[in-house]
Amino acid sequence: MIDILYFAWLRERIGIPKERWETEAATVNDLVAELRAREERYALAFEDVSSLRVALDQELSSFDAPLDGVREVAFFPPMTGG
Amino acid sequence: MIDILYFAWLRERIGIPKERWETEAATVNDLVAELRAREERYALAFEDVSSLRVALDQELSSFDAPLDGVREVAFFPPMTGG
Amino acid sequence: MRIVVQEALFDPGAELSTFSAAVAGVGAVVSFSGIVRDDHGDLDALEIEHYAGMTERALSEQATEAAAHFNLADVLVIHRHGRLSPDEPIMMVATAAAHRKQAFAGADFLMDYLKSRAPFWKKEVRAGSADWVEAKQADEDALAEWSR
Amino acid sequence: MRIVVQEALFDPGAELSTFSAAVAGVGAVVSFSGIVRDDHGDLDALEIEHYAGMTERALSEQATEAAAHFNLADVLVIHRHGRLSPDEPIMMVATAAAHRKQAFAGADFLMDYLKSRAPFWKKEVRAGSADWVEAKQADEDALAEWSR
Repeated sequence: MIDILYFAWLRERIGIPKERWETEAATVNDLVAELRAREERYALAFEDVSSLRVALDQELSSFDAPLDGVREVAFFPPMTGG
Repeated sequence: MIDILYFAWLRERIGIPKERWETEAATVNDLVAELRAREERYALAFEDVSSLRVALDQELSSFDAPLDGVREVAFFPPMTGG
Repeated sequence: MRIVVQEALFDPGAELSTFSAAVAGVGAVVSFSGIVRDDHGDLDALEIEHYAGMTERALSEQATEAAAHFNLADVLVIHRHGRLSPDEPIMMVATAAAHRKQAFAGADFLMDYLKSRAPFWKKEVRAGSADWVEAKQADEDALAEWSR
Repeated sequence: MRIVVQEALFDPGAELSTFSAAVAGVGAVVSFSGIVRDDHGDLDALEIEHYAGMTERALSEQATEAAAHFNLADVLVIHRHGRLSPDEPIMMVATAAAHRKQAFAGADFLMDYLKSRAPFWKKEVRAGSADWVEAKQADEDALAEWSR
């Protein structure tokens, strides 16, 4: 089981800020494929992953990173701080 | 008649901050030659003009600049503000 | 080093005084503060969302790295989240170093980092609309400049 | 634009607050403040001489030029002269602009100008010695960078 977090417009499109998800996905890309297959709103939200960023256990990472031992995956659009 | 001002170590070497001086010098270099010829302390102070800066009527200038109409000449070492 | 993520309003001048007093004798202090802009006079609020678990740790790591890289004696980062009004301060960065170029570069770099890598997202709320601010390519480019 | 040449002590934080309040809504504010350093623990005072007739006018001209070149909404320059003690602020520069890179560049440039072209001279007073600070080639080089 992993925690999946969503921020900004991704959170709004999916409709929830956080969920627990049972997965055997080997990489972030595999996880995204699983999520896309779940429901229309996920398919739409993850339509273009090049416009998204991912953090694994609160460290910025990449979509081809492995999920071994990861407990928290966060998806979000490019940051706009400062 | 022009006013000549000296700052920092140049003022200390010459011993006065300001003086009036009657001159027909055409350029700053000519004026420096006149001053050097006056007294030992001037000769020493103006020994190496490459280590000095000059302002004409309170604008940074150069040693080959003409003195036409100039009323105030200031000599000083490189600035160390900030 | 002080890293603060808060909803509350803060006073950049007062923060600069506190920061400067703590680094007395260091020589050069640079500060940056960002203010909520209302370019068209129609902004009701700026809403800032952040990734609570990640924000402070990510900022601390980056400030520590910047301190080592630019020889900074101290670093301050304050970033707000929640609902902000026009003209309010959003965030500030302050750096202290022996030499001014280091203090400038450290603050400039931390701002580039904050713009593109710190987990904050801004939404502009106007009468009848609420729009997520889009990331700017110029901010990505600015950050990339530091690794050239 | 505010250009101040004074003997009196000032508080960079309080000055930043005043400056920021006057430019509310501009977006980005950068400040630099310089402090009297006492690297070897033996400095009694820093004496700053200046060319009274020229200083404020030269600073105003340069601040005006920087404001035009870097698109600055406002500029503050405060520079002290007279006898200063270790840890006291010497001077500060603040810039306000719509975009952060402009505010940073404007403040950085004004500092390079102040170091090499504003008519101030520093003397370090220690027990038994008083030495004029020598101009640094690095400061000349930094200023030259802006005309590349």
